Amino acid sequence: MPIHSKRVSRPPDFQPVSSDLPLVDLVDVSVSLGGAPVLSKCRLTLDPGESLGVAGPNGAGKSTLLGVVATFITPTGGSGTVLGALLAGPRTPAVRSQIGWSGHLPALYPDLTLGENLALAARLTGHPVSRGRKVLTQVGLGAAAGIRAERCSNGMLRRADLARLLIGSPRLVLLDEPDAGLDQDAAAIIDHLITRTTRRDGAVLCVSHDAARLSGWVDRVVEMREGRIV
Amino acid sequence: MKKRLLAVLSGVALGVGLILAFTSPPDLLQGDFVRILYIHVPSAWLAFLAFGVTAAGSIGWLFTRRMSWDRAAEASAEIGVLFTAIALATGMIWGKPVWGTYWDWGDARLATTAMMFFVYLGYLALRRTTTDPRLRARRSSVLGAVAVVQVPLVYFSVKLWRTLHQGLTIRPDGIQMDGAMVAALMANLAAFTLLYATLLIYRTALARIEEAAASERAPARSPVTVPRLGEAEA
Amino acid sequence: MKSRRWPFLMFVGVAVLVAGTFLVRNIDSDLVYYLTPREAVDQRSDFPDGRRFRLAGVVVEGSLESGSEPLRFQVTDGASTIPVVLTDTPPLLFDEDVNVLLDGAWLGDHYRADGALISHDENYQAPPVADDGSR
Amino acid sequence: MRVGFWRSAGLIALRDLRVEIRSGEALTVVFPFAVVASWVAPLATNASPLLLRDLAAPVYWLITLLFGMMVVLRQTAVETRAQRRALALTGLDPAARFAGRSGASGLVLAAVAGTLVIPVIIFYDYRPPSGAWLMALVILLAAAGLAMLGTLAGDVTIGLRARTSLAPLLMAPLAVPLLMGAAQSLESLVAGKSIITWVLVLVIADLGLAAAGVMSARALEEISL
Repeated sequence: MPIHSKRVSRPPDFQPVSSDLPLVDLVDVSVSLGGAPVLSKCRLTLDPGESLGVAGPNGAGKSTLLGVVATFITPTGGSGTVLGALLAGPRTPAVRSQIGWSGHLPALYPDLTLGENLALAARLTGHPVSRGRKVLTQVGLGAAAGIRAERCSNGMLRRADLARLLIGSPRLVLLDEPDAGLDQDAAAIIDHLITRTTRRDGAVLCVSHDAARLSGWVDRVVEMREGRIV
Repeated sequence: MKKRLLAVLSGVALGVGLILAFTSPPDLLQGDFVRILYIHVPSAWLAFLAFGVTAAGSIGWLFTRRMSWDRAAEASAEIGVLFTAIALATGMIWGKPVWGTYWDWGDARLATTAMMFFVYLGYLALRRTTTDPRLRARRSSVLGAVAVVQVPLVYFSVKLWRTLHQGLTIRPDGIQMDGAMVAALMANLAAFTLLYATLLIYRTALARIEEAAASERAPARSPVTVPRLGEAEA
Repeated sequence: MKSRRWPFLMFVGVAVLVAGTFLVRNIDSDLVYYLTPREAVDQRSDFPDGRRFRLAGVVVEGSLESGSEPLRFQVTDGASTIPVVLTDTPPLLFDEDVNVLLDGAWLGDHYRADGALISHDENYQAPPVADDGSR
Repeated sequence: MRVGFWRSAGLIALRDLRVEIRSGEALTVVFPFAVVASWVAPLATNASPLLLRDLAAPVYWLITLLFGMMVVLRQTAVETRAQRRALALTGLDPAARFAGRSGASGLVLAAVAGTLVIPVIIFYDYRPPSGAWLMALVILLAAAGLAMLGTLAGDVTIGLRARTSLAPLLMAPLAVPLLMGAAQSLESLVAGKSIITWVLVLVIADLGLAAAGVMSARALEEISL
């Protein structure tokens, strides 16, 4: 029963998007939920090597925008491409492995230890288990690998969640309020993540309510209000 | 206007069907009890038709993502559940005098029909739980497309297994029925099909209005504003 | 995405078809909703006295003993005929020459039923028209 | 650096089993609850020993269905949206996720159902058929089917508040072929008849559910993100 045979027809995963094409290109993207607009006619372009911050108050649609770029949320209007794939097109799943995302809640399993959590993420992306341990050490949690996630403090979980993005080298890094619950030392992880990505011709989209904080990390900050980029 | 014409037409057809149902001859064995057939069989037929349309609507939505497909799927499922219930109820009422029991547990036709009823009841329950039309369509289309496999199972159950329920009356080798009865049954089948079309059109129109109303009610601006703490205390 | 699934789906489709045809031929005899008189006689040894099974057949014309309590009659499928004693009150339309579905067990040489249902076939007939045109 | 289908399915199954063992809910909560249920039924009905023996098989399968649903649906209930999103971004094939989750639930379910035979033997004086490995095969096939069905029902109702009641409502009627196949094959086994027909019913139901799961995986993933 070959559910999975070697896929010949499939394009290679790290498709070299030529350096002058934008990694993210949204044209008049709208999202509405139950008829209420959450995003309206958003235009956004992210070029290779660029880092962009989106600032705005609660409920402005920042996380939704991030969800659209991460291919989680299907836009109800407009069009756009992410890493060369049309949004909601048949190729979106293929580009997912090149996207790194950290939401405002950590994506860790409470019943597993931090080490097991990172090991799972590493093995699912084709890295050796040791890679998981290595990134944990990088974010300063080398000694905490044996602790179950449910026993960890919020700050530790944030660090471990960011460590997920260090396993591979995603071309597109999406961060949602990444500094929430992080101390001064740990904020350097975000800095490292952003410079690492942009130096490799990737792009970063970072969302926060704190415009001043954002400008310390990214090249350019735009503001969002009531579902619009202003 | 066309909608109203269809409604009138199906009303007239139902009337004709009813008259034929009462003027057709009684059955040699069952006597007047046979007349319940003229509701029972068309209801069951509508249920099959309706669930087929639900599956078509679900698959159509999955491929095109056009909301009209989903509305048709929902409307059809509601009609289907209603007429499955009518078919079950009339079957039970018919069964008591004619078979000697309302329900028989060993009978495959009864068992599979009840199963179909419950699955589509679940389909409707699933739809009730989501308010956003697109999310609702996403959830229910998978179930709507998969659940239709039961329809042929219900229809052919009397052929596949030994049942208390009678076999197929309308078969490729002819209709096992008196001519006047066939006329009455066909008239009622046609009338019920017209009724189905009417209900489907009205229900989808209603769903369209509901969706439009929901998006009108929805706040056009962000629900979060600047806190006004000073005012509240003053 | 879809192209590499189709061998699997094809396999499932073929397997279901093959197994399905096999099932349709066998499931009936396995489920034993009811036995015909012939099967009941053939499988007499499998169903000792008291082991319940359902029996379906036609009430033999002229076999119904009027006024007897409990009711005595014979059912047949054309191949075998079995004498039946029915302890329950029969359904409304119970009569000679109708299809009955009985619930009970062997007791010696006859079938003792404590429940009866009528099963109709799919043929519907109008009563014969009398010479004067009335039914 | 894409990971193969079966490998990623295995990783997901391993994750679920590990979480299950850590939390121990199947073993310490669901299983004792199932034993209590099997003990309550005869107590409440005051049935004769002979009738109880007849009731053993149906009660066994009913409890397996109801508590199996608890086991299977719990697996989907504990996953958060953030976890699902992160998982999708590893490039995981949704069908592999379905396979892995069903596999893990199926194993837990088979373990619970297999152990439940013991209290049924004790409380109902049930005489299990002699072919123990055939019985194990039947339980395994039924558990696999229930697991796939539960995974599907859980995914369709993901994120809904009414899911704890809605998912079983969707699942129970569709479980009928599985329960029938399982119950009838055990009955035939006891009667010393061939069980091939009923095992085939189980196999067909399992294959159908596997096909449904693979085909709908993409559409269902969309809901879950």
